[in-house]
Amino acid sequence: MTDQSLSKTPAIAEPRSTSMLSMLWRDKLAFCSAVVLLLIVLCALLGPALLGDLATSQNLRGRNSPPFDLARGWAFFLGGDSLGRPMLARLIVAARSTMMVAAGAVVAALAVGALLGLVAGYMGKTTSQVIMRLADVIMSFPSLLIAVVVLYVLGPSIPNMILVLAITRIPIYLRTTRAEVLEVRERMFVQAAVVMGASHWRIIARHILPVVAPTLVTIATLDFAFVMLAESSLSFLGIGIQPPDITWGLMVSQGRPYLTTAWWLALWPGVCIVITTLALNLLSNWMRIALDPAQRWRLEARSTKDE
Amino acid sequence: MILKHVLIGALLASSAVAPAMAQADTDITVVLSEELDLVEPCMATRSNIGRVVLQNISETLTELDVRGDKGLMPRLADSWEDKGDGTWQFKLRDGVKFSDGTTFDAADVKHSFDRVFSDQLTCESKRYFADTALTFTVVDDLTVDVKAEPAQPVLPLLMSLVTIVPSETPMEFVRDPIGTGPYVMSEWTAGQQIVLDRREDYWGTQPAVTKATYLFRSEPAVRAGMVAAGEADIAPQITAEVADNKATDFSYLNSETVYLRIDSQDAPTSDIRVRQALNAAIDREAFIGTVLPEGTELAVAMVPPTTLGWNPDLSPPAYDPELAKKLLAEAQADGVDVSLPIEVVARTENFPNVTEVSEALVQMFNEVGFKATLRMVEVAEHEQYYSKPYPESEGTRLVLAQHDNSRGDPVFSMFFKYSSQGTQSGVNDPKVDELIAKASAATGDERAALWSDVFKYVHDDIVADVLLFHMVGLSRVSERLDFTPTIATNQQLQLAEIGFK
Amino acid sequence: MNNALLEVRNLSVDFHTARGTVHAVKNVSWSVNRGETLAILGESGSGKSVSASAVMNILDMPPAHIVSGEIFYDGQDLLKVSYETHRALNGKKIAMIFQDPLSHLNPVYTVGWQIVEMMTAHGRPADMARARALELIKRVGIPDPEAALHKYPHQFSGGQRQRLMIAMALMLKPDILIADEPTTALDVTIQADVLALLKELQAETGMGLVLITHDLGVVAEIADRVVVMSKGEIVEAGTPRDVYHNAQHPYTRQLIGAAPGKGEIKLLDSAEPVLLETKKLCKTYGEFTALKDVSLVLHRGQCLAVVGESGSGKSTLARSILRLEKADSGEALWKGKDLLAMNARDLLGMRREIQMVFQDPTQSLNPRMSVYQLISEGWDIHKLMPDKAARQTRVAELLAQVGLAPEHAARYPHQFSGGQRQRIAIARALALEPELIICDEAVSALDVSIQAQVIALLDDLRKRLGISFLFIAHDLGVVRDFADTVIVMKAGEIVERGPTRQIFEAPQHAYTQRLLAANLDPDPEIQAQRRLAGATP
Amino acid sequence: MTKLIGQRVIASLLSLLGLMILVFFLSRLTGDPAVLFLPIDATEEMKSQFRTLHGLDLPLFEQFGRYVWDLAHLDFGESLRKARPAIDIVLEAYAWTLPLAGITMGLVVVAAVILGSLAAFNVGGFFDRLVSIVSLIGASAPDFWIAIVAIVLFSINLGWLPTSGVGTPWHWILPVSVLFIRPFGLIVQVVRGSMLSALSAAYVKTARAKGVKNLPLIFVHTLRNAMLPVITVIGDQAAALLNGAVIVETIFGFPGIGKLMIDSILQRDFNVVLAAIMVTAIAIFIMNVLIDLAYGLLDPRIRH
Repeated sequence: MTDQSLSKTPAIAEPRSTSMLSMLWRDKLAFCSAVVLLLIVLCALLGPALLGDLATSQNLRGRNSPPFDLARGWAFFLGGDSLGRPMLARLIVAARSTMMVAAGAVVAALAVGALLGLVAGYMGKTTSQVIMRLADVIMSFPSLLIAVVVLYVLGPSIPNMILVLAITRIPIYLRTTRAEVLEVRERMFVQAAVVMGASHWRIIARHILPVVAPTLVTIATLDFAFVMLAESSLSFLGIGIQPPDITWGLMVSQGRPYLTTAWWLALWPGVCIVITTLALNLLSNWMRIALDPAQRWRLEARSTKDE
Repeated sequence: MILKHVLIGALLASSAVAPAMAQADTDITVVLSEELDLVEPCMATRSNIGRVVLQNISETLTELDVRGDKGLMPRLADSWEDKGDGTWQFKLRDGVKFSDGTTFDAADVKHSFDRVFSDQLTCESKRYFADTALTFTVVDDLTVDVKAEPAQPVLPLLMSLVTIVPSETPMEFVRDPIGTGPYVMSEWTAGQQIVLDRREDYWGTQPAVTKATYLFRSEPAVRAGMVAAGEADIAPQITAEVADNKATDFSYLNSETVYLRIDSQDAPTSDIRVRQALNAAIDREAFIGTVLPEGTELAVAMVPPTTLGWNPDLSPPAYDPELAKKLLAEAQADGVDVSLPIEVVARTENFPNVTEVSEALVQMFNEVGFKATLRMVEVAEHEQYYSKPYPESEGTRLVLAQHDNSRGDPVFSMFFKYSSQGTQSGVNDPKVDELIAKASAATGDERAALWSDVFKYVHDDIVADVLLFHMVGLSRVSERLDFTPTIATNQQLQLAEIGFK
Repeated sequence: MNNALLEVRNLSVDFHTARGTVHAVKNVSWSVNRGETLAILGESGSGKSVSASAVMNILDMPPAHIVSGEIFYDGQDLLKVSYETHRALNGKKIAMIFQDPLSHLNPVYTVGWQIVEMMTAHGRPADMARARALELIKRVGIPDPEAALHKYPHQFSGGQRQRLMIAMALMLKPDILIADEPTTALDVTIQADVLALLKELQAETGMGLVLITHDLGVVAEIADRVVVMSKGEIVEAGTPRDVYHNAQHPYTRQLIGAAPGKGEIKLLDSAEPVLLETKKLCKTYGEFTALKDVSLVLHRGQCLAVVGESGSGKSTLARSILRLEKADSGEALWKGKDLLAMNARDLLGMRREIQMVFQDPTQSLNPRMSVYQLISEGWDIHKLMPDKAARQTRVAELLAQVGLAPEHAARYPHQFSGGQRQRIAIARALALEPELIICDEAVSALDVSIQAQVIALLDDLRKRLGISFLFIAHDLGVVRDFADTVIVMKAGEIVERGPTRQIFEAPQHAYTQRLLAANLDPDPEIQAQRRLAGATP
Repeated sequence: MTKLIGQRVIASLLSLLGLMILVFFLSRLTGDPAVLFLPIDATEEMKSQFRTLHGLDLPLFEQFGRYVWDLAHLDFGESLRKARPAIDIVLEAYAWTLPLAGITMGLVVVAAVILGSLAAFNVGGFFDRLVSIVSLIGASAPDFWIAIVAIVLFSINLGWLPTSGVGTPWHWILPVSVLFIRPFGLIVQVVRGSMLSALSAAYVKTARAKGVKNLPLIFVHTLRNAMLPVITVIGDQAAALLNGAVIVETIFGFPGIGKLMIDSILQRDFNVVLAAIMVTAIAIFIMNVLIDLAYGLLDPRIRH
């Protein structure tokens, strides 16, 4: 069936001038996702500085004001919360901590997990076994207990919450990385590098990591949502982020008593989480293709019907 | 998913399977907020155990009428008298049988107290006799002398806190409580339910409820919903947000008092003007009907108004931010560093909307110029800040706490909260110590007057703390029941008081 | 032509890809009759399988799209019948077998289940199917048919799997069998057996056989008629003999010309000093002996070929020399120094002097590196040529040397064809100016015409740069054209060694003789003579 | 195979030991159970009596030594709060969690496999997109939010289902449905991806050439091959459920291990926490072995 590979590209391919940006533009869904995420990042960067005061200005007698009413100004377009603070402003301000917690936990878990996974996959059996047993221990260690230990010993703060969530997510990256490394290190091009005399470090950094990275990035984007939800659950159980810190997860959890009377308190932050997750997923699908030279042509091509 | 739910729902509806439980008309179901760890009579002062055990399974010698003005009433004791020299004699009710068939007598009383003081098990009620040594003398089967050292003027009242168990009860926590009460526990499935059945050989009037099933759900919306859906009849402790039905939802003062404990040993709160400023900074009225339910009362004392010696002349500090700012400025002028940080420490899940209350308090403090921050902690950590020894801090911490005294006498509160030796006290004032000691030892009207003085002194003269609210409890009661929850519902839930319409 | 059993008429199929439309086949017509064997010959990308896939309705649509044409079987146009009608014909009237039986057999079901399913899927009772399956498994020569029914595909050898595929295809006694490269992945001796089996079965059942192949030898051996395809079109048609000797189309002529094993045999010049010498290399994997006392000598400028069938240990030999595997015992002397015991510094030096070209360039080139990065990586590793401009110049030179253009440096491997990729791999090997290049089946994945070009390139490098080669291959034709000394391996042992001419013209060992006999000659007449010669003894 | 399982048992015992040590000491960092068991105005004497009774006044290493000694006799100690053997409490909770996790995972697997396979077969089509979007949104909505909304909607407003509890089969519908959402969202994606690549495998072509019908083609020929990566994810998700569905159990008053775990952690009931974690770890280990067996069952290449 050697000649079935008709999708094999002709030798003369179009020059690689297409920039990432225009590739992004070709995939409309991914483009929208990128815009949404950019907006969220902007909110996270600028929100607290611009709207910090507005988001904390309470009005006990004007609490739970319903959404879609512009009488009290744009900030109340999505309604007011249980202390009369504008939901919209709070959502924008909360973007920072939410992103810090989620990104911090994911990046920390990714870095530690990938590093340990690379070592476990590349090194000998003993090292690998020790690391894998460690991962087992972490995996069976309930995150609730980690949360309580960290929060009791170190106090409830955003960095500590990042620590808690990062610890619980490490095994995912560790196991994935190890499994991939075990497979990739047997690939021909790694052996070709060995034959050329490449050092271990070079093989890991130049040959194995780039192949493993897309998988890790994909997991990380999915994990982003998981971490946001986990943080929310911990808040629900009373061992998560606590006011005056504010995250979307905490807002959902705080809106819980008002589900029947003031649905918007829990809905909007929930919608924010869902939108972020969707955007990240779509973008990561795009990124997997865009970062892979063998697949990039799908985005460089004129037609986008197969997006 | 939605589609799936609808399909299942439609299926259910069409096959007309109503999930309502089959039960007799006089059986009721109570849904509590947390599961019982134990059903041990000597732990009945813990409120969730008390709601099941107290006066339903196990009874006490005396009983306090916290609603009305009947004061202390006989229960298993017919009468009592002060024999002087710290000794009280109790005459016991005749013809009372435990649910295992044995007869109630003085030896049971003695054994019940032995259990409380035993070092083999850790009974809660022991704390009420902290510095009092009790000696029990069985005079005859139905008479017992109790000698307290030092003399304990409220000993008959304390008797309302200790449940009586048969003398065969072992010196360990039991799982099958035997009592003299109108009900007997017939089933306890851990994690699911506890069932009480009415006894036919109860000494008193037969109650209307024949069987009570207790369920446990931590989510207030679920508890309220269960009553609405007919799955339960009584749901104590629901929140204002879910209490949306005037016909079934009752609110009542629940004997809990919310306050901010000030540590007067710390700067800047060692200065009385700073403490006054804290009080003046709070718009207490704004909380009521918003984050706290309608009916919440402003507190002027650590105990609810039904308590002996409660001082009606005291009035809550007015909301006056200007005054607060002025007081702060004066203090600053005298060299008090009012810019020191103030951390408000509050406990998650302490009471409904505790987070909102705390956030609002901090905001109010900051509006008059304090440098306040909020720290929400879970129960174990809160305890560290609440009880002595207090951890060091830069500036000071204000601990938001809720105190419950439904016992009718301030003695259960004042020492702990205001004496220099009190475990949760932020006060170190010899005069307070002296006033409390005097009041604790006094009896009758003198006792009431002395307690009034203590209340006035700590509230007006030294401004010991920031008293906030007497809290309101909300319970949902099915319309088929003739039952009105009251202040007593917080500690117990006497099935005998429940009737049917 | 009207009474042909199966007839494809003016078939055109397009593939719609994101890069635009590819005309996979254009106006293709062929037919096959009962008892006849039609070969469709073509290289990769020629579209030789497309029409067969269209017959079976197993083209992926999209991206494929049938533009025009008709496929007549039994009076009906298969392109117009309903899906269900077509499905009912598949397997029952027209069956198909494929190149790689391991991946074409479902790995998680027993062979028996899969063979029986051929009948149950068409509504036959299971017990009848089982009896027929047993009969056929026996017929195709699988030992212990009863046990074979309960085994899984991976428990058979490659040749046995193809026999099982054939048994499966014949379950319902189809009128036509389409065989798509049925012997390509098999060793030569097994290839011969399978082709013989197909012929026998055809004689028994009288079915029409459509054989798709890239191998002129296979055509010469089995076909009654042949159509040659190039770039989606039929460029030549006729009997194998006509086509071989009187090719009209330039493409056909080029294809025939490129067939290996026709050039002049080289002579050994052993005056040069010894570069590499192995002494009694041994390697076992558990029970399996991969290498047993392998000793060889390679002189500077020499090309030493190691031939053998799969599992003979020839790749393990290369990997052991390069320390990709750890040999159990023995020595490998590189310029007199045992490279199996080298320290890290010497090893790094050795890694510069010996380079390797792997079988499959798709896998041996990191897909995430550009050609420039791939070629210059060796310089990074060995800290050579720090000057960036010099590097760019050198990369351009190397690309030119292997027949690519300098602007290719910025591209990625997937943008090249298989032959081009292997050139990149060779350029990468050359970048470090090695003294020895080990080629592990370096040309076996390539089409014949490209194979010829690559061999020519290697030969040129050897002449110009004096590079030595350790050339591992299973294709005797290529070895004959390129090597000057040959080692024949079987089951981890060297069974015969000697100059190329001696091995090819006067093989001593029976195994070598068998190998040579099984090797199909592209010339139908020679092949016919051999067949006769083979049939007599 | 037995040798392999033996190795796994030893490795798991090591992990279990590490886990026990870690949990034992870390949990004791989180404060004094005495202050939580006793009321706030309990005297210091009562607190120290409580500690003495439960051996909490001993040096930490002696406590650990005693614990290990008891454990060697299969005694997991007593619950500090419930005055019962910790292991009894944990096993009782497990009796609820196991069926909950089992039923949920069973439904998830069946639904995800069917819908994911059909989506893969219909790749790019309307059904495919619908499945993707719905699963993604379902998987990223906070579960306590869904749980409470479901109770309000189906039990209180519509009155179709009981709000909570465990009495009848009807009681299980809501908790199972809420628990269903997230693993379903994840697994359906994995099934789809795995089926996509399996459907392009060569043996599918063979099956089509044999004239196999579409349904057996998808569910007999392809699915079994596509299940291998799916099984791994199923294992991870099942492990998460075995750890207890804390939120769902809390809201629905379901007496499972998750609720027990959070309660005992918050109340510092150390022995119950330890017993719960170890029993969970053992359950997860058993499940992993089962998953390995499932691999072998699905794929003969692993078996041989």
